[in-house]
Amino acid sequence: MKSKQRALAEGQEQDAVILRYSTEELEAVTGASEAELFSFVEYQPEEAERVGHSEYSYWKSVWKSFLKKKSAVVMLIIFLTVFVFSFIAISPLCTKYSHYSELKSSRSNKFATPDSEYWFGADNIGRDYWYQVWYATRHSVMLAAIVGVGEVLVGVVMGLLWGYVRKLDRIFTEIYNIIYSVPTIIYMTLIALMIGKTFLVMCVSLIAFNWIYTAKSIRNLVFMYRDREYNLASRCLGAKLGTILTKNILPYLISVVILRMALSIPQTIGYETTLAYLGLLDVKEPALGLLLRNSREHFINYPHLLIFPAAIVSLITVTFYLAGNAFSDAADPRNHV
Amino acid sequence: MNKNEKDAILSGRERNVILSARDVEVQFSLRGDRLTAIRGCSLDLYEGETLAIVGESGSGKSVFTKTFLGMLDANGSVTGGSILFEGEDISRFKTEKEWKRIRGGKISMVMQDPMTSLNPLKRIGVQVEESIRLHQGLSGAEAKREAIRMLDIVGIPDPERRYHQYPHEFSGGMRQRVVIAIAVACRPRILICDEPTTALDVTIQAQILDLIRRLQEQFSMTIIYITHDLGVVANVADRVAVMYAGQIVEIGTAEDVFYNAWHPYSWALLSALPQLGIKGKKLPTIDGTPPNLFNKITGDAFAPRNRRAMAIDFKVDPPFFEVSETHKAKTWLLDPRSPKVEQPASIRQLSERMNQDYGSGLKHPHQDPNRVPVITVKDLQVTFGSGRKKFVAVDKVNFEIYKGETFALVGESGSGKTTIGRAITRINPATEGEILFKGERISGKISKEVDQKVIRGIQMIFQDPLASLNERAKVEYIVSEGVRNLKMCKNSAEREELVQNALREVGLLPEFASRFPHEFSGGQRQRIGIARALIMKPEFIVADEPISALDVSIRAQVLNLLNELKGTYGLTYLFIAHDLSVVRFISDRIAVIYKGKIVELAEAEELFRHPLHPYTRALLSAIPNPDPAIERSKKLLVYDPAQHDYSEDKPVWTEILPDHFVYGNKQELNQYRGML
Amino acid sequence: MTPSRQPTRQGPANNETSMIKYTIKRLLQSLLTVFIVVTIVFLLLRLMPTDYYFTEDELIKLTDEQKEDKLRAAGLLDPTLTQLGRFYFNLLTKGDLGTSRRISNGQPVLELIGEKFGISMRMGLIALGIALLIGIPMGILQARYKNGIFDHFGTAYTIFINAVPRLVAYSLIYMLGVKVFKLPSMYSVRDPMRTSILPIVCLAVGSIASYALWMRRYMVDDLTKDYIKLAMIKGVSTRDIMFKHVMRNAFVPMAQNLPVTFLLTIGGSLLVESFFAVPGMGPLLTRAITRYDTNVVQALVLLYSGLGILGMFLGDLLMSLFDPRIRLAGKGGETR
Amino acid sequence: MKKVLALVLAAIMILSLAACTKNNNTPSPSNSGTNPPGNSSNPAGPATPAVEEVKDWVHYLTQVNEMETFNILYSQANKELQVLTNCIDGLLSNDSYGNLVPGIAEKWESADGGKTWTFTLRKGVKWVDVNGNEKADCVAEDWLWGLEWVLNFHKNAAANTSMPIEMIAGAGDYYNYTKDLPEAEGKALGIDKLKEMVGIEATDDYTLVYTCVDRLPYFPTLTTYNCLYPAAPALIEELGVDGFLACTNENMWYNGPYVLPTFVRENEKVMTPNPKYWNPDCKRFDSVTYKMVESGAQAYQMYENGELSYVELTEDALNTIYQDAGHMFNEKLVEARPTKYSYQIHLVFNKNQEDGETPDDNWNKAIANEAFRLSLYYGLDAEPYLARINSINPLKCANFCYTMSNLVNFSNGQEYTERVMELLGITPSTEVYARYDAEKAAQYKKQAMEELAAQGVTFPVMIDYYISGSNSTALDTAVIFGEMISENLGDEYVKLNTLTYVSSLANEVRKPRKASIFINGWGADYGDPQNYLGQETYGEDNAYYSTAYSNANDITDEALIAVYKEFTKMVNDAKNITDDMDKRYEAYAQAEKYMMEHALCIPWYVDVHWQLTQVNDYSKIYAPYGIQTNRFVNWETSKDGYTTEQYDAFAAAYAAGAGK
Repeated sequence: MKSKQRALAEGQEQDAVILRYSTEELEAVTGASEAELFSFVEYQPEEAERVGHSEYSYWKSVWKSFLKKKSAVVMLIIFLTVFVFSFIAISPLCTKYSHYSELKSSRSNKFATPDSEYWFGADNIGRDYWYQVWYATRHSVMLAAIVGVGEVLVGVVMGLLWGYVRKLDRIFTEIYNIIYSVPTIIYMTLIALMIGKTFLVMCVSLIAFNWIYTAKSIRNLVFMYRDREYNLASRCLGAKLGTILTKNILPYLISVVILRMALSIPQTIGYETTLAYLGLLDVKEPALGLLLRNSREHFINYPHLLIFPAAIVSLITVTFYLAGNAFSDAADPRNHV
Repeated sequence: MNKNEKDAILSGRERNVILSARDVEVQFSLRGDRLTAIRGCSLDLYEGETLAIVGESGSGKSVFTKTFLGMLDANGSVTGGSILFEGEDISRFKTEKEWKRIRGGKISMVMQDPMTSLNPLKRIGVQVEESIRLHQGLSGAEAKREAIRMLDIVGIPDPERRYHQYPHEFSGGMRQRVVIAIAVACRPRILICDEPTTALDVTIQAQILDLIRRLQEQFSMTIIYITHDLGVVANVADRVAVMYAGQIVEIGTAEDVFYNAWHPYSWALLSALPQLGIKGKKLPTIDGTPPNLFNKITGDAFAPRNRRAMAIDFKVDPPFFEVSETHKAKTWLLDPRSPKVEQPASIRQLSERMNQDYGSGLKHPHQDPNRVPVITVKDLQVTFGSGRKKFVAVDKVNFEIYKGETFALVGESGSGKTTIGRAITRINPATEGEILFKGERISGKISKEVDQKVIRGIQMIFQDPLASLNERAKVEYIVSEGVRNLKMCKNSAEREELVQNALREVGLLPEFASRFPHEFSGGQRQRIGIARALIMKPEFIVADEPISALDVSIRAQVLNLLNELKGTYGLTYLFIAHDLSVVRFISDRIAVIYKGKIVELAEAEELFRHPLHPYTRALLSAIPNPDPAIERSKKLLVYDPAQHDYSEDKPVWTEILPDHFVYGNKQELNQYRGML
Repeated sequence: MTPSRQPTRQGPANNETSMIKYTIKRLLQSLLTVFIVVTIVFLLLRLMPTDYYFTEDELIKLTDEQKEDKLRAAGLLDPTLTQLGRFYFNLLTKGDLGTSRRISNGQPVLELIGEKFGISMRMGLIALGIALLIGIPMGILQARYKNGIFDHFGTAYTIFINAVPRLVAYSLIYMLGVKVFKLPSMYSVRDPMRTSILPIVCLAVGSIASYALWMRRYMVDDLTKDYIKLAMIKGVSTRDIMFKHVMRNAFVPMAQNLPVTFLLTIGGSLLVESFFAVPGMGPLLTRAITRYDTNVVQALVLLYSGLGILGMFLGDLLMSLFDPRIRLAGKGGETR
Repeated sequence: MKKVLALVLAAIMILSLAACTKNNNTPSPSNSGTNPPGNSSNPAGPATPAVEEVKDWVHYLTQVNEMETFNILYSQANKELQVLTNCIDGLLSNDSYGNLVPGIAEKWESADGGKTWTFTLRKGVKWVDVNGNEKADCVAEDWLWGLEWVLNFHKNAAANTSMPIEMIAGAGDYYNYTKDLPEAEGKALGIDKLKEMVGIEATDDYTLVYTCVDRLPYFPTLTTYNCLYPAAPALIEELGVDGFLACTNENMWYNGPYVLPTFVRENEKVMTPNPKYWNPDCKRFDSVTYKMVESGAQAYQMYENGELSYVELTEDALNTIYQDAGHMFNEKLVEARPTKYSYQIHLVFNKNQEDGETPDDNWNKAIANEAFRLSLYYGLDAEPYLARINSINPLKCANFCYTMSNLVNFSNGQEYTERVMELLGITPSTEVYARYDAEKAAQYKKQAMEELAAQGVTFPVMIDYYISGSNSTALDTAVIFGEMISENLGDEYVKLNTLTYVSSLANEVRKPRKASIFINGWGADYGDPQNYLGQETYGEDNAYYSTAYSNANDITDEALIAVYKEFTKMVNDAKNITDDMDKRYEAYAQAEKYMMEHALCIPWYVDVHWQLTQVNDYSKIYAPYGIQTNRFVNWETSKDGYTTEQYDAFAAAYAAGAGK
């Protein structure tokens, strides 16, 4: 109809374009007779009400808007590929070893550069580096994931309380100051000395010293949402604190929570490397941090020992960070159309 | 320009077009989808006139004018049409250099929110001076002098001192004056005012409107005034353009549009005004919501909501039909082939209907000997913070609300009206005094039992339909929340039924229960909010500005609903508002509150007829009327709290007539008595 | 850096005295926090077995009785609270934080820190300067040409630096610097210029990224504000808007974090200083902990938390200078 | 403000960059010496063509080896002593073969077969301050002040009292006496009480007499150890007791070959010759610089750039150079002399489980079984392990004795450990690892498995082995070690379980008895096998290894106790032979043989590493005991660095000179 309109828009006058349609034209366009066209239609108020609705599901929309961001999808695919591949790479498909303990040193192969047998070369005592790197990848990603999830869980619960219960503000602020103003390394060292440094202890202590940052950002958000009218409404309707926190506030924090997760994985792997450097890491099984630390002894002469784990670490952290960021954007309903 | 010249222009004898937009189409791309915000808009702007563009939110009125300044957001662009200004098609402008020739010096703009439109880190004077330097070529002391003069012109007292202050040291109204000073200091030919008073209190709004009118004369500007408020339109406009769904649907002089509108949408808008309603009767409403502009629209965009739509309205976009030389409307109703229709009665009678008395047939609650108070507020005081930061929001307030009445509390923002409402619903604790609900104390520490009683008995409706619903919960949950919290039903089936009934009650489809709030229009959301309160079967509802955030067309729905429910369930309302004109339509008694104190309380008509307190009178004088004739001749009263001298003669809360209370000292009371 | 902290926005207040009162209150609160932090670390250290007091060698050679004698002589067998009391008593009356035992035997801790902090601070400040000089303009340019090629490169850089563990980044810099640019890998007091290059580069890469990131973010935020629109409507050129409006406004939240960053340069960087053998403060803390040099640990914690909290305070103060809306207290303008 | 400051800083930075490019051309200090060639005078060295000697030596240490104290009487650690030995001289020193040579004492003798020892001091020895200004004469009483400091509980916070207490008459009493004094009084003590109670006497300024608890033929060797070093009373006076304990390079006094004017913690220290040194004729460097590097890799990097005078090669550097015949350093790979430490696998006889409390019965039963121990003793082919230490000549690192080599010789010139190996029937070889005997091992393994199974021991027996968490080299070695055990003895039998500790082996592992084995080295403090075997005896408090490592005193197995008792008896018998040194040593050798045959401990390796160096190691002092190693005197150096060939020649010449 538009082109038609344009074509007819010749008798221009001021203020508005005044068009004239002849009956023939109208009938041609609409396929209805003049009488039909110019008769009143029964008014349907329900139809009016219905206008503009669509089927909406929160998570579907999250996915939809996430999938729209092609680069983020690519990042997620890379991340997942790397993670899944860390399982495949140490499966019989790619390697002859079935367990880490089967890796054997070999004096003739030490510092071997990558070749068809040793895809990532061999380390300083001649062990296959491919297997080690992928094994470590899996290990580190799991650690990071556990810490990330744990940190976010604790952080969210505490953050909600911190933000909503005014009496607790002082205490939490003090805790924040205590954790924030003393380098985490002190705590980590003390814990390693006094308790140990098993995988479990690592997870728990990393969570113990990082949740506060999540909690802090959650708290700031809760401050934003706390006095929104819908919370007042819930209070008028007799909602308990727990209900308000879980039903009214928590759902709004999803995107922030995801963002924290996205940040915490690179952060955890970063911590891992620092802890390995300080000797605060369990050495039973290789972690990426451990490989990176070990490679520091040799990387000047044998760069492949640094490059492979570094590349994979970077790949994981960067892709997860980007994908996480995009997902966090997508989780924000303001970005749903 | 004097009145004669203006009339000359309006009558079309000397039409000097300053800006001419033709078929402007604006599209935005949003995450891959294209939204057509302006669908072929044409407009001629005459030199020296004030054109008001009126429309609901989303109608594209702001976007349209932004194209004149090249100020569209980055994802939007003019995709069709032309805008001729001073011989150039400015819609073709690409570079900043080109736009710089236009912006400020030729066309300038005043934005809606004065709180955010000034740079918080720069001194007021410097920000004004920036315009002066750029467009008047002045510098140094001269520029400063001019800036101070501009501040003076826009009515900022003590401009020399104010020059050095920062925006946060100014009130909203003062900031808007500064913004206007900045815009006007550019000496533009055209000044676009984009809802410049929406965020301001009524009394301030009236002053700003006055100011703009004065400046227009002083600096010979042409003004485009964007607003959704027909009262404001009536006040300022020479000509009015009504926009709907990205199109202008009717354009004409103010008189044309107000007294002789022809587009069904214009009719709907006007007749839905509470000011034009008859107390105790339903307001005509517009159902539904504006169309989704992401979709392709065939025919008249208003057709689905139009009670007099013809088949052709759904099929072919109507052209403009000329009603008179100055008046055009875009509706098939004007086509000679269409059946003859008359304008609705309310439109025809607009001029007669305005400002009539609501008559004597109304009930006078004070004459009812059996009235029982539902809520009694005694010496209520609410303070926030403590010590140095202490702030008294409500200061020794007394009133009673009787069963079955609608009690209105009117005041400007920050007056404490909302706080009173929240004190009654126990959101804000009362610092002193007490509140009784059916004779039982509900303020301070109360037993769990009483608490439950309060939750069931007193419910609240909130101002902002966006903020008052939890967007991450389904309607079902939102509506049933109170039922869940108080475990008022045995199983989920029962609950579901309650929810569906409540939805039906407020005129929503039961199937909406499974949807999320953001799928609904403002009016629908507000109705969800009402359903949520209603499901508790309350006796008393605090309605905190339930319609002030809604578009005109939707207000009527909500007001009708509230009135209807009151009849059905014998509800009692505390209706909090800042707008006296709405209140007059809905309420039985009105209390006027100023800075935490109730200054006057009376039956609605009594208050309108005999306003005593100077603040009430100022407030009444500032109400915008959707009638150009009245608006143009009205006289504004300004309230200055300094006029009271309470140093010796202490004020008291006095019942000056039966059920007419006023706050004043002896001398004032005597004076008031004289006025009766 | 974590610019998420918001200063408390105060309503208008009365006069100069309340300003002073408020400042004192803030300072007292800060002191309390420092006190809590130091006390907690003090108590944590006391939780460790006392045998950590001895070197490996001593543990072999000393009899249990001898060990006990020595612990008693060092006051470590006293009740923890007595020890704590003594610590604060000495600190408050004599400014004495004790002597080091394992880092530098018998040397007063303050002297030990005194000889080290200068170098960390010098290096940190140079790196900070560079980071500001590069990071801020980078952020500005990114914001100015948002979504341009430079912006994409800048964002890629910031993401890489933020996501990749520092150890990896430093190793790569080390490798490049030593192998390709033939730079010395070890800091030397005799040739501080050349030998500082690599550590300073390492220190700066991270801060450049975060300054660029935050500057860009704040500016992009500010660019959507109404007052920028008003300035555009006024006809102010984009350049002027950038420089006269956005940049300054965006700089305010950055300024808040400067004092902390500035002060904490004293702390040095653990990894960088270890890598390049910079004789600074960075590795001191972990070394002191692992050697159970309690006095050194306590002093360092006192220093770090004190500086951190002082920095936050100064940050708020600085911000209140930049931003007229924020007053620590007092001098509020009239609001109506 | 900040902006301005930042600008200034940036300007400085740019200037500094500019300056750097200029600096580039000036040679680094370590290479700048211009020494006239041909004044080499080392008797051991072959006739070499004119070489340019190093005038400014640049040494390196890793950062963890930073000095914690400058007080030589307090210091217990090599990291300090290797520096301080250049600053302060004791009575005696060593030559490059490890023989005692005069230091400040010109001569020393015992009239009564080793109970009292008289040292005659040289005249004209001066204490100087850091600038080389003369402060005082160094006289016999200074040794009394030194010993007083060591023995005084309130002055000396260190643990080096044990040897003086064991050996010097009255020393223990004096220690206990001071301990009972109030602190202030103890600190105020002079040497009067010491003279009265302890067997030390300065008969005149230059004669010093020690009285030992018993006849101790090896007593003079103890004087090279820092617990018998002098202290200048005037300095103690000047600094006060606390100040002296915490003395620094700046306020301490020197009487050794160098003074240490520059000290930057964890970065570098520079020593310059002491102008008032009593032996101005000894060859010293114009300066000695210690650089505190982050890692071996960094040290190699620095050697490559000419910033160091020698470097011990890390495995990757060695590998690179060795594999590449054209490498610039290929011909300069030289093997260092073995370090003085003898490393053993110490078996833990009373071990706890990982909680550090519950006894680990499985392990304790297994290790108490002699067949089990012997299967480990014979069954481990250490070659792969040794290759971790020396990848080119692994078997050079083989160690078959508990005592270190070159500690003492029989009068016929036979080296003590050679005699032990003779007794054990081991002939070191460069082809195979001499102790490995697969057949014997298999036999013992079978026996052990049968016997232990009967006792309810479950297999595989886990060997909990702890390494430092921050040490990646140790981790790799542990991996090899584990593979080696698995290959040699079979996974079904024993298995290595590698664990880590954070900072303190003693606190985290040894005290809670969490480890099954320790691999540890021991260097002698004085020249007698007692210093080794005495550490392993049963039921004696000062036997460090039995008390602190193997927990032998808590053994419950009767058979094993009997073995230990027999061994202890043999050692004590040997200890009591003081008149005939050959007999004494033979008795020790027999005890050591007994120890090996019952596998109470498994000798493991000695450290022979590869290096690039500008010094002839064979010209350095060799100190089997005491602190004289790493004294920078009389070093033969070459600026170009020595080649493999040259070093072979040095080694040959040294061997020829031995026993002379």
